[in-house]
Amino acid sequence: KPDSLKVGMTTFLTGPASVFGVPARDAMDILVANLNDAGGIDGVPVEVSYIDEGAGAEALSSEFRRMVETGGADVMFAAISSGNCQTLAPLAEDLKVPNFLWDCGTQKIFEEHDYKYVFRTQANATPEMLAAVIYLLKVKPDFKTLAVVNQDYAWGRDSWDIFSTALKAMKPDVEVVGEFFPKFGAPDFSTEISRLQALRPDVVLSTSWGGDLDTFVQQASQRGLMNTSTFVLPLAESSLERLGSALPAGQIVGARGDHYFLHPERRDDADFKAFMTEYEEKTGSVSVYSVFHASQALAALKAGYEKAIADNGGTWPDKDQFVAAMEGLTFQGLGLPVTIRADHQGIEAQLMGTSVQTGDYPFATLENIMVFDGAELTAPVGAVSTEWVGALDASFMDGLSISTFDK
Amino acid sequence: MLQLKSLDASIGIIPILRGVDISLQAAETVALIGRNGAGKTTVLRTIMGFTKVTRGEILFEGAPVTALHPPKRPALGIGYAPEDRRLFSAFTVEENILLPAQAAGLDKGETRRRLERAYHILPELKAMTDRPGGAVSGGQGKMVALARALMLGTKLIMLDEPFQGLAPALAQRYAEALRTLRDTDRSVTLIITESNPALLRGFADRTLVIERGEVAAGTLDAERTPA
Amino acid sequence: MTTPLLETRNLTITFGGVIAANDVSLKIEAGRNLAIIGPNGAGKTTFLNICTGWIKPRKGQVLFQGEDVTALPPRKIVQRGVARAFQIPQLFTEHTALENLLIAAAARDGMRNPLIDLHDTPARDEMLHLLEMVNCADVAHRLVVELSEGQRKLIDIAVALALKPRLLLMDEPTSGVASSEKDGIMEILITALAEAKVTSVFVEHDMGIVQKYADEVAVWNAGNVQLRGAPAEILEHPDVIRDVIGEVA
Amino acid sequence: MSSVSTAPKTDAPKHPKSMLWIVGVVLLAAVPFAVPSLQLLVTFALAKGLAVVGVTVLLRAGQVSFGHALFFGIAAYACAFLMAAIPGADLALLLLVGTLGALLAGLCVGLFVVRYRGIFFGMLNLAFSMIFWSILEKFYHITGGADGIRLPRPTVLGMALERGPFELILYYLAIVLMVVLGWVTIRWFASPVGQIFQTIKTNETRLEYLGVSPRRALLSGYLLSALLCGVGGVLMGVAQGAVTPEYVWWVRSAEMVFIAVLGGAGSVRGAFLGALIYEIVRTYASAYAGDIWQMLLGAFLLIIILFAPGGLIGIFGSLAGRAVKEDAK
Amino acid sequence: MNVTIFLLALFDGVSYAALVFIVALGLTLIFGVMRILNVAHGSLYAIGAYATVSLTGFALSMGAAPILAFPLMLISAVLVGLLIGGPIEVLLLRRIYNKPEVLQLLVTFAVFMILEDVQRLVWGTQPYFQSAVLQSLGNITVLGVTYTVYQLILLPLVAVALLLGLRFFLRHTLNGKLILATTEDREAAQSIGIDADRVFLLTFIVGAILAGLGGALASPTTSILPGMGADMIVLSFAVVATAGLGQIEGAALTALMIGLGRSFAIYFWPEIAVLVPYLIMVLVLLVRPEGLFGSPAARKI
Ligand SMILES: Nc1ncnc2c1ncn2[C@@H]1O[C@H](COP(=O)(O)OP(=O)(O)OP(=O)(O)O)[C@@H](O)[C@H]1O
Ligand SMILES: Nc1ncnc2c1ncn2[C@@H]1O[C@H](COP(=O)(O)OP(=O)(O)OP(=O)(O)O)[C@@H](O)[C@H]1O
Ligand SMILES: [Mg+2]
Ligand SMILES: [Mg+2]
Repeated sequence: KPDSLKVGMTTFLTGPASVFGVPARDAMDILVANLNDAGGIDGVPVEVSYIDEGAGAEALSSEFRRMVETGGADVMFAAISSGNCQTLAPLAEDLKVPNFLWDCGTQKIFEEHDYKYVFRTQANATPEMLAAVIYLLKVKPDFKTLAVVNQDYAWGRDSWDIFSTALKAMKPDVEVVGEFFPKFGAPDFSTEISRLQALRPDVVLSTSWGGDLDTFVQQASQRGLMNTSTFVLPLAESSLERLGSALPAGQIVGARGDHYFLHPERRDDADFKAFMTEYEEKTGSVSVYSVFHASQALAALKAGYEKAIADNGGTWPDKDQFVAAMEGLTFQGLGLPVTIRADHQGIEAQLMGTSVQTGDYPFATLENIMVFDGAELTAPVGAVSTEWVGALDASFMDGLSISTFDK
Repeated sequence: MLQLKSLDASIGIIPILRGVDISLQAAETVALIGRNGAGKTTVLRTIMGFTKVTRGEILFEGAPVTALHPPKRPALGIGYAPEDRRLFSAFTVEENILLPAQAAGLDKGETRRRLERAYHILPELKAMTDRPGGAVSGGQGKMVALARALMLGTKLIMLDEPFQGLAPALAQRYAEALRTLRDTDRSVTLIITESNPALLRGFADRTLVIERGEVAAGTLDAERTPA
Repeated sequence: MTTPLLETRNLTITFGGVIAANDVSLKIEAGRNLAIIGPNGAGKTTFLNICTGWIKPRKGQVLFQGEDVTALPPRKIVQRGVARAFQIPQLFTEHTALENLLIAAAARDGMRNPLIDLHDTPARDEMLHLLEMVNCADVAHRLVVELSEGQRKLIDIAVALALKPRLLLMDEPTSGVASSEKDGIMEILITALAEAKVTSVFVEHDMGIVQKYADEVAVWNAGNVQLRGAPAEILEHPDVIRDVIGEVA
Repeated sequence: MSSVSTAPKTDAPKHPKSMLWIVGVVLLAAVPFAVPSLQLLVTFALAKGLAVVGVTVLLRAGQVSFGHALFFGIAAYACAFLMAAIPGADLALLLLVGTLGALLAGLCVGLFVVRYRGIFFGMLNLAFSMIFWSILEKFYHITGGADGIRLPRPTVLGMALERGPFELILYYLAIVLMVVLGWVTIRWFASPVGQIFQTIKTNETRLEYLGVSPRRALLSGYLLSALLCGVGGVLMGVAQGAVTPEYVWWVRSAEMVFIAVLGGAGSVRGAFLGALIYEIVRTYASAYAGDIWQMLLGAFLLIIILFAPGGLIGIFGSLAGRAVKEDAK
Repeated sequence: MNVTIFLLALFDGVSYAALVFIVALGLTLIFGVMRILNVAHGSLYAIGAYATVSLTGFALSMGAAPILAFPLMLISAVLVGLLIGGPIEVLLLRRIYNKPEVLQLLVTFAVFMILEDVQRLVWGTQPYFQSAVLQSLGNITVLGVTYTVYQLILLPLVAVALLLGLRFFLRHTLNGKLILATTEDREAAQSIGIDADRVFLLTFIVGAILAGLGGALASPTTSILPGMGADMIVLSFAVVATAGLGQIEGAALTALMIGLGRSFAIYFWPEIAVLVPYLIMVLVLLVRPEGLFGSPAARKI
């Protein structure tokens, strides 16, 4: 039994993505402190040290390596950026260190390669996008035209691929009137917005996040675009607080999973409440999805070790026993329980809602919330998401088990 | 009026001048001669403050100027025509000549007067007042540089090889003009470096010879200037 | 008769109203040193610029050994055997004096082995000798930025010589060179040129030098050749005395 | 540039200073056994170092390229695509193909940019790297967009190796390349061709009047620099096991210039020294100084430039010089 | 191509160009005079924006009228110029004017890196958005498309004003002349009594103020977040190069071409929008190797 369990976590402390990375780190600090106060994992305290993904690929991989080989890290949490996940997953596999893909969305990793040591403790892009499509079709069944404004990088492209494939499959009559991919970190969307005002699509999709999303929504609402089109913003949960009053009612908001500081099925849970208040006191803002993802990684670690210990007749497991225990594991972070599938992909519920300005908060909250069962939205083991999604049809929606809440 | 007291000066880290002692009376004309690389230009640039003085000091009208911020020196009444012309190609010939006066903030009338004086000495320039400073021939460039020096040079005028590259006829005319300038305006002191002393014969009151950064031979009076 | 080494036909160019070359037609025979004199701004440097392709004439041609080189860039003309020393020295200021010459030699001989050291090229001694010729041996290893104007002038000439040209154009070679040395240097220079069978054209303001070293003199005025002939007669010519030399010669 | 004229002289073997360099290389060779945790880091540093030498070459002609990551990236992507096409291709083949790719790109871009100088030269290089960058982003179906594509481990002389031994081989390959290419570059600088190339910095008029085409001269160095960047790119890509558009992003080009100056603008050894120190400072700063590593790095550079404009190599040189003198006594 | 679309693209292009020009202006000035590519310009831009947001936010919380933001923008810009630009020139650049240009470039690059982190330490990583002033000017609807008055009218006006102002300053004022002279030859300028140090300091501060102003004016339209300076700087570099050394008219024309090129691209071929600045640069330099308004520096021989 080691005197501590060392975890290395890569997260964005610098660069645009630090809007996720920094909250996640703050949350992780809180969660780990609480966990250790509660006796850690089977009495073993957890130590987390962080690596800045913003410092560039070389620094990242050499630091990742150093932590594993000489830093004595037992488990790694990496990474936020899909690009970094693709670089680090094989590295972790070679180093034979258990690695949790704790926030990156690309579905390709497990669909293109098999890993022994790599697990994803949350969903991937496929269910995230499917949930958005289905929610849209449910609340706004009869829209005719759609335009997309996504960031010009892998996530923006891939998410659009999945979204559009699914949409064509389930509602072939929709016409895509505009596809815009402004460069990542674009400071201005005026032109796109003028264009959209001229095109007047019923729905505008944007999977952008961070500053890009803020700017886009702000400029769109300033110029009244949101009165004429419904916005579908699968990542807007992370911008709700910053956008304040700029996000008008009636826009569709997603959270890359069932991540929402007023989660209808979780908000009455004591621990959930306690954490939310503690986090808000510490950081001065409400939690966003990356916080949930962090909590899930840690929960997976705890559950995994406990299961492994049980399987191992109560003694501390070695690496391979831990890895074996991870498969099929179910654990619960701040959101609903998550299960690790045979292909190491996490099955995570998806939460979508519609923005509303209630006045209870200085920013938009969600109403007409739907929580989707992740298993139904995730491509089956072995299937390739894009093909699987393309093969769906309108009937797919009917079979789904969806729990709805008006707020 | 100008004194260099046992002056050591270096450019970058390379020492050039060693123990230079020069003292000029008001209104005298001194020729600074010496072979190439002897240090003539460096003496002038040192007086303008463009080299590092490592020892000794410079007195101008009794006041030490060794540490004076270079751009403040011309305002004392020092005009300097560098050897390599250094015209501002973005400006016309006349603008080039006027710039020092404007930088020193002279009033219109005074500026006019001095411009007239310059043209009086260098009539050839009148023909090319509005040509770009970058577009004049080598010799013409020397003239413009000379005129520019005259604008502020009310007390001390330093000319680095002013006749270099001038057709002899012109060169003689300038020697004349300078002489008249000096005779009319008794207050100016002239330092002229020249690798061709013949032109200065009977014009310079004294000749200083520089050898390897040191003032070699003492002063010789005009008559005995080597030809 | 033999084709002249350099011939120009009706060269004409103006700069914004200023006529710098006005229908210049001139033949330069091999083996004779031609001096060009004339008032400032007469167009002497411009003439050299056109002959070496630095600026293209508005009208007229330049023929080198009978070949029309008007349209060629300077390097092509240089490759045909013309070298030039400039009125304002053109040197590699961050290289030493010697390196400047070695590079010239390398350019002349073509640079075969890309891994031998410039300083080990066979031309080294020859170049050191050239530096001595122009009294600059003592600064051979000084960077050119660190040299005085006159020293640069001399090294500029040495670089031109290093090219072993058939025709050497020099723009005021002795201006800025201390008078005590002018003579000596010209002496050595001209004899060296004679030995090497190099024809030279030099712009000069020092009539002493012209008198002594030119086989022929061309007087420039307002962009054209005003007079041409043997030094003796030209330097006596009243116009020349008026425009160029001045009364007390 | 006195360094130019003196550089070759200090290369004379058995010269105490160059002995120090040999010692340095030997120390590097010992790293995998002495401090294994540094091995990968050093591999990266040397890969970058090679690219930095490429930038250094151009600095010698007074030209700064803000886009040399282009060749770095082209080589890396060439390898990645080759591996995709021929699974289990050999490292030697990758090295060859990658370098040729960079060289070819260097020729195409070079022929265009050698007409320009100063900021125009720098920005045009940037432009080309950015154009290539957005091609990588746009054709994400082929290039994987911002996530890039994996570069699976190649075989070495036909042997398929585990990561451990493979990286060891890669490490020593990097050292060999450093020594060989570094030596060649230094010799080239001292050679007539290299010297003529360097005169671009001070006087193209005279160069033209020596009968040499300045553009041709510049191109010669440009090709060399592209080649060096290419080799660096191959090493980096193979060591990383993945290539992303970040390889050609302007920040990386800037980083190369940054390191070149840090090490001592114009010095080949400085490039490698700079790359090593830079990589170490950067990695540890980002590991221990959390989110102010940029500030530290910036401050580091400022101090170097203001107080040791000769760069790290300058400092090293004077230290070594002193050491050598001490030995002499 | 139908006229409405054309006009819309035109409007968008112009309002974008205005901002690009304002930001690039300071850089062009500094480069034109001091021959320094000031990478820190990007940080000054960002800090100008942050400062404006903070000041405005504070003023608003004090119950001030949104319109008050305009003076605050100016104040922030000037503060940036004096408190950051000044020291950079005096403490850093002044020591290295005689060093190779690449060193000067790198010094500003180092400053940029430092300031990037300073921003994050001061303002954190979360994006800010403060558009009260923009909203206070309201919207106008042209051809059925709603624009903000701020972007469609105000920014272009400011840009034109700055262009004319700076032009006049450089061409027709004594300081302008002194600046031009110093630009060409530092020592010669000093030898005729021009205080080159003062000129450079002045220039750098003005340039820094313009950078800050760019940020200030941009702030109501965009999220203020770490790294916003980096993208702007690359774009501005492209403008400077395309314009020709220190040519402010060139910068204006380039900005306009980039703005229009970008908006038309977005309308008709969105995929290449991001490439527009570089394509324009390559094309311009192809026909005019010295940049739009640049002229070859004829060396005297
Ligand atoms: N920038 C410099 N760095 C180092 N040494 C220099 C520098 N400029 C000049 N020198 C040296 O200083 C000495 C004097 O130079 P200076 O220009 O004063 O000579 P000079 O007398 O003017 O010669 P000339 O008649 O050729 O102009 C020369 O030996 C020269 O090599
Ligand atoms: N690039 C140019 N642009 C405009 N005018 C020019 C240019 N070059 C020369 N000129 C003008 O052409 C005329 C001839 O110039 P050039 O340099 O040939 O004279 P020069 O005979 O060499 O005079 P010097 O003896 O003073 O060198 C001069 O009036 C000069 O002002
Ligand atoms: Mg001199
Ligand atoms: Mg001439």
